[in-house]
Amino acid sequence: MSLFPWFLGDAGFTFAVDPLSCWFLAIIGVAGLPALIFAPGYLQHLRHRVSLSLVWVALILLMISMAGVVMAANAILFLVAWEVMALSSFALVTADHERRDSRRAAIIYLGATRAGTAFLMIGFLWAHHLTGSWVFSEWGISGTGALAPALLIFAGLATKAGCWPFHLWLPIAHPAAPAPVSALMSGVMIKTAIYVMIRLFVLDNHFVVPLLGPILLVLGAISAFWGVLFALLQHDLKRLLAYHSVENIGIILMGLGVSLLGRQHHLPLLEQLGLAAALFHTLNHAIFKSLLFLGAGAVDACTHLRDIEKLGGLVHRMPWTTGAFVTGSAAICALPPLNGFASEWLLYQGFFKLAMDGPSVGLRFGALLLMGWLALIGALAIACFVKAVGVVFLGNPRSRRAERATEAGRGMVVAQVLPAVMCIALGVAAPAVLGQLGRITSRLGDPSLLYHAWTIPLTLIALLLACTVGGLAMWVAALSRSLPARRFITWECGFGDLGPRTQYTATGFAQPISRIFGAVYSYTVDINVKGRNRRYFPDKVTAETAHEAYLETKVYTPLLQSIKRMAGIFLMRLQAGSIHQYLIYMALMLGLLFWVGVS
Amino acid sequence: MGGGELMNSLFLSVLHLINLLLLPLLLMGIIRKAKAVMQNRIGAPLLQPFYDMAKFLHKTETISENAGWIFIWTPRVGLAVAVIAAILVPWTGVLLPPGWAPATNFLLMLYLLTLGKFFTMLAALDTGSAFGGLGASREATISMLAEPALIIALGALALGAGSTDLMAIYSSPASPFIALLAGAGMVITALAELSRMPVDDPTTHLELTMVHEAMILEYSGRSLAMIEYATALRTCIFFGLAVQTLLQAWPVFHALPLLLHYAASLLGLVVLGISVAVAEGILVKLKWRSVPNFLTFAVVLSLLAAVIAAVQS
Amino acid sequence: MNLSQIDILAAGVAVLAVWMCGVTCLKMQVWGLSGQTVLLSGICVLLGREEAATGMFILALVVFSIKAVGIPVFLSKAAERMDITRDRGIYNNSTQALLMGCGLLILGYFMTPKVAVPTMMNQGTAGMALALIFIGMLLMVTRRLALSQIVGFLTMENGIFLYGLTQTSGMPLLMEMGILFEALVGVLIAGLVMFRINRSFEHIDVTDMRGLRH
Amino acid sequence: MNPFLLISVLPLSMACLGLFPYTARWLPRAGAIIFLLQLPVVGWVCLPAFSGASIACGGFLMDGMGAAFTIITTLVAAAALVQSALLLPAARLEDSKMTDRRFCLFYTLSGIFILAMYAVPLVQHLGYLWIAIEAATLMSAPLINYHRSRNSLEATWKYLLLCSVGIAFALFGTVIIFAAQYAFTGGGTMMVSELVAHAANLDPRLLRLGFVFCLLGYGTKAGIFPLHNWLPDAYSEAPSVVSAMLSGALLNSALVAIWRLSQIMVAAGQIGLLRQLLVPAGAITVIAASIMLVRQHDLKRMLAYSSVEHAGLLTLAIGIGSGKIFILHAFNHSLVKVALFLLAGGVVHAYGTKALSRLGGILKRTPAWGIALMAGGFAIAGSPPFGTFISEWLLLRDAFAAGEVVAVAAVVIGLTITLIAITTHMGRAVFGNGHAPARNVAVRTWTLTPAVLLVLSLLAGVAISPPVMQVLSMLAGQGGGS
Repeated sequence: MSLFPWFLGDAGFTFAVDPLSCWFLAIIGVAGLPALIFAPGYLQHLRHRVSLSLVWVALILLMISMAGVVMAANAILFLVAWEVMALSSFALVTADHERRDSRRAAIIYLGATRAGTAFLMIGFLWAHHLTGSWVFSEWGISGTGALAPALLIFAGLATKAGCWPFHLWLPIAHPAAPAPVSALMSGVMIKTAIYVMIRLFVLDNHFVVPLLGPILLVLGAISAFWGVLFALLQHDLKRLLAYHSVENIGIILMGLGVSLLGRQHHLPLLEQLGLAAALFHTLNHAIFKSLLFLGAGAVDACTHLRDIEKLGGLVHRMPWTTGAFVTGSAAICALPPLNGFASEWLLYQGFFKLAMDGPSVGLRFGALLLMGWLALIGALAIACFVKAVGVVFLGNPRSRRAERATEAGRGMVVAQVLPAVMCIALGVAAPAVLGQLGRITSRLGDPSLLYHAWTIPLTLIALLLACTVGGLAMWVAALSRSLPARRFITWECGFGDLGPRTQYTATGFAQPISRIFGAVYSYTVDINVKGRNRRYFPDKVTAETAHEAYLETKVYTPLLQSIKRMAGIFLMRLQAGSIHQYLIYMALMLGLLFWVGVS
Repeated sequence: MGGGELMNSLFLSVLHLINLLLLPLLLMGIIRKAKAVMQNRIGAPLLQPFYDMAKFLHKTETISENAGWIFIWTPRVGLAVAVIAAILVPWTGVLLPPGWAPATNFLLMLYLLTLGKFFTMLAALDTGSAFGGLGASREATISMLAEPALIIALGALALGAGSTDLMAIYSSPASPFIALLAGAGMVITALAELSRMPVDDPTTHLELTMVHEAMILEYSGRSLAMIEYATALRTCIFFGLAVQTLLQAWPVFHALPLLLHYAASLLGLVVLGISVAVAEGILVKLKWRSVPNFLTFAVVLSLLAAVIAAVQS
Repeated sequence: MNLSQIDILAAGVAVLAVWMCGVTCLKMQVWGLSGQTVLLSGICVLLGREEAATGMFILALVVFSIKAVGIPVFLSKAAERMDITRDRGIYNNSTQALLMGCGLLILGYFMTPKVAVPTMMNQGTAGMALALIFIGMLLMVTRRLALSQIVGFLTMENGIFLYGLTQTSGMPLLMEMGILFEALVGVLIAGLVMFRINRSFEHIDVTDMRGLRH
Repeated sequence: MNPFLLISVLPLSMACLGLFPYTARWLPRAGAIIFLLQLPVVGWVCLPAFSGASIACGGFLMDGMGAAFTIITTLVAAAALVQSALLLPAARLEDSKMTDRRFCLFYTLSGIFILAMYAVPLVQHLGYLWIAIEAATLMSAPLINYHRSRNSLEATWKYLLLCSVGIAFALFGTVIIFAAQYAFTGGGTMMVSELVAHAANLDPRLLRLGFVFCLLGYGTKAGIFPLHNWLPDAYSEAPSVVSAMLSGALLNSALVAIWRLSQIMVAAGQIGLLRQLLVPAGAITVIAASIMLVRQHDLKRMLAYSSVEHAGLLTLAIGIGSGKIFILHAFNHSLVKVALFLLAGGVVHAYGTKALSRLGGILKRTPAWGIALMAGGFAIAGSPPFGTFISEWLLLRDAFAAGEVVAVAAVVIGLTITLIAITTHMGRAVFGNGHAPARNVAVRTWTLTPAVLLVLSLLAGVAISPPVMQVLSMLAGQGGGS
């Protein structure tokens, strides 16, 4: 489909819509709708600092450009949409530009996304050089020549997707944006990179690069672990969620890696399983991540707090938000019968099949190992979300603002309930979703393979669960008619009533796990006790935890600093203001040109 | 379906019902008794758990003023999950009709049980008591360490069977090495998952290292009954899986006729229960900080199993 | 015979330029410049007589009047008005500059085959012209005062003029005029700017004009 | 009828008006109107070139290249003079020493300046080409010195001296090229077309030598690294309208001269040397400029360095011999850069400072400027959907196709650094919660012209289509080669 054939010099303003594009368009719609419903209510509490018209324009532009990205048929149009997407999201991150840290976040975001675009540009130019075409569908590059452009393009996409080690911008930029925007960015925008990966590397043979499968698998595994590990350390709810995006991107990449390995070793089932897992998880993550971000936004809007250490007890004050958030958490922790489980189960199956049919011992063992790895990640995610839900919504409020919170407006509630329902529905109706996925994976081979691979009767289990819980509930109701339960204080060991301070803090909750993995980020806890006779009757005991993200502190920051310093020196030396110096440059240049031109 | 098979399946389902209703609490009783014997006590009667249940059900329930819906619904979800898992998982070697095989997928089962755990942890945080947080935090840590080992072990077993359905796994013979290694790993993880010695002491209460008991500290009455029963079921499931796995190492195990097979499984369960009790009698509880090292054993064992499986398949 | 005369005159120009590298007195520099130009117009005349081209004589006249009289007078007047007499170079050592000048002269001499036009009768002047250009650069680089930089610039132009004169079969007269006119205007504007600089900086020492950097 | 005379009527009339001080009160408006009238005139004169005709008379040739750059120059001049009708009178109120004479002299000089820049792309005669550029240099020097502050004096001196030296080299080069045609009888010619015609029997050694010197000279004028040093000083100290004209028109003129010479080189089969010199020069200029953009403290200096970068891009375009992209990118760059300089003029006037550290909160205080500045920043850094993106992209494509992979990589890196740097600096000025402007002006009105230019560049980005590309290649094709 070609709208204006005269656009963009030689590439044409052409769209190509196939099942894959439709899938991602659906994702955009499914995750975008709640965000748009949520936005009006949410933006009200920002209206003093943010120009709403600007936000709306940028928001709509973001949606349109994302649709453009997944529909673009050629590289140039794709790049245009890609850049418009980046710029509009940049505008949204800077929306609250009077706050210093959101300015900083915006700049970091811009730098990262632009660096990614640079990789893409070179990669696309290279591909065009090799194939002589801008149209994706006409690209067919294989052999050793394909490696360099493929890796360049992959680097660019990985930067946008927030895959380790290019993920640094993500946990900084996403929280800085208004909540609905964070939902869109985390839920959908980073997925556009996944879309291109699938389009170029997985679905059709545009790039045949054997090395890419293992790379995706390894980077995915690292990202998933890294993301959840750092999420566990966060106190800012939105930041925590952003780190979980890194985790889930990792999971999706693992799926793609499995698919590529399947192709490399001619295992059609594996190929389809991996791709299906990746696509399904992409959709799921889009839903529950936007749900969770909206929940965080609702909490932020109703309490003006984002530090979870100050929250608590919202279950009584914001029941709907709590319910939706718990559902989302259960989904992101891959608990049956929700959608997260369905997609992760597919991935598990993929690993298992790889372990069974893998050609080499190393691969088989690696696959088994990855099963354990995924389990570890899942368990960490559970720990993290138990912490988040427990500290934010349960227990006693830890600050007056949290005490005074009230449920969010109707629109915001609806916007949260909607995806929550979808989380359940997609889990229960997983076979139907697979049916849709079959239309995409059928390009890799017989789709019936995929349907047969889905064995577990998740619907049945869900029903059983519902019935059993219902039955128990009725039984308990019957019992409590004879002797009703009584309400009394939480047991406080007889030391007078419990204040909010007696509860576990988020830091305290995460401490054991953080200590176990302390080596990854040099986790330290220093406790100091003040007061005379400190041994027995201390006046004050304080414990502070600290951690250091080596990637930032040891790699990126020094790099950027040195670049800036070198640039400064370069400028000062060269542009020192002395006209004689400039004349000497001219003379030197004369000599150089003379040498090149005459000799 | 012929008459013989009908009888057979009828018999099986009755058997299964008995398993569900009697065995769990009985096993708890056996363990307690054995432990008491180890400590030179007479100990409570074997059926004490049943009496406890009855007692809990007739007591008024006290719910913290601070508790929300999560606290109230957790016991029901936890019990429901445990019951469903107990029905599906072949922890006594009694297999459901083959049509049910896909439902016994071990990933499904484990994550289903995790759902119960997830709610238990939330409920522990719901009341705002210090113990709840402590217990939940440690529970999260332990399961973070235990689950990978469990899944790798089961995966290694499943590799032999070529399917991730527990029924398929336990109805087909496995190589003894894998079975032994995986089984040993599963025993350790079971101890951790069920928070028994040496990871946690299920009998203590006001001691600041407890895990499971700390989480359910606020429960009483029928809720406590449900939780206790769910715990008993989970104990049976995990021990049962471990026993089944270990028995895989015994070549004739699959050849045995049904009743003997069943009897052997029960015997194994009881033996494991008693040996756990013995262990709890003679072992001291580990320092909290050295729990990870203990669970590393499980991981290593299951990794060895995985290596062998990867080489053999 | 003329050829040798032209070569001699050209060499004289170059030598004058080298000498200018060494002197620090502004007046001397300025008159050295006009001396160069006189010799150049001499070359003009010789060429004109040889080719019997009236254009050459006109050119010689114009060059003489503008570059040998007009500009030097203007510059020396300017120097008087700003009462500056000498420009001690950047290194405060004129002999170094002198030696460099000699070096450049030799360089130009050796570069002759690279720049000379094979068909022309007097090849040597090409090298001299190149040397003049180099020396002009040298003057601008080694001098402190704006005024002596103008002198250096004009030396460069003399070099170009010499090359055009001897290596081409007669540039279009109109163009030559245009170039001369440009030089004149340029010098005038530069002079004006120089006066302004002198007014607001109280000096025309360009080494102290380093306010704009980075 | 000589096209040059036709288009020089109105500028000349403005220059003459400028000679009479008592016109000071209405001259700004008159100048604006004159150049708005100039637009249709130029359009009419250049029309034939678009249909493939090229009018030659009296040493002037209105060919495609000439027409394109005449139009660009006119656009730039019109925008600059319209804005100066707002800026200069406002600025004059602040400056007590500004006499009517000086004020009107601005218009005389800029009239002649623009004339000279008209001449550059139209003259055929290399000598007159040189004279035109030198004239432009000399006329712009007093314009840079408009404010007569110490800094502007210093900038003027550096500009005057460095550019004159450079230009002198260019003259030398021109003479050498003239001398290079001793071989064929009938005396020498300086007409580009004739030189191209019998380029075969030019002495290659002398031609290469001449081109080297011309490149040095005109490169200095264009601001190729490391000959750019005068450029930031001049651009930042000149009044913004003059900076706009320098960056939008004069820079192009120097590059057009290089383009003309490159045509001779191509015809003489020296394309190897051309590549060997221009491509590295362009790439190095781009990357050096981007590095220098990392640390900036002054709004206008930043824009100046970005001009250096674009000079590098244009040099690259000439180096790979793609005339249409040269025209296209020159057009886009001129539009956006002029818009930015004019905006900067308003900002500097209103906030009373150029220092990025002291600017801030522009978006909050004066939203129109804030948005326009940000948009311009993205445009100049080559983000879609602005025209610069398309032209840079096509440039990169052709360079890659020409096998200049290293250069392409360097340029992409340079562009990346540039975008990040420019946006960061712009962000410092635009975002945040700064102080209110020192003088309040009619922001909307002052934003009008830049906004129009930005919209134009946006359209230029959208409108690039095969027909347009054909027109462009025809324009370039008449310029010879490509």
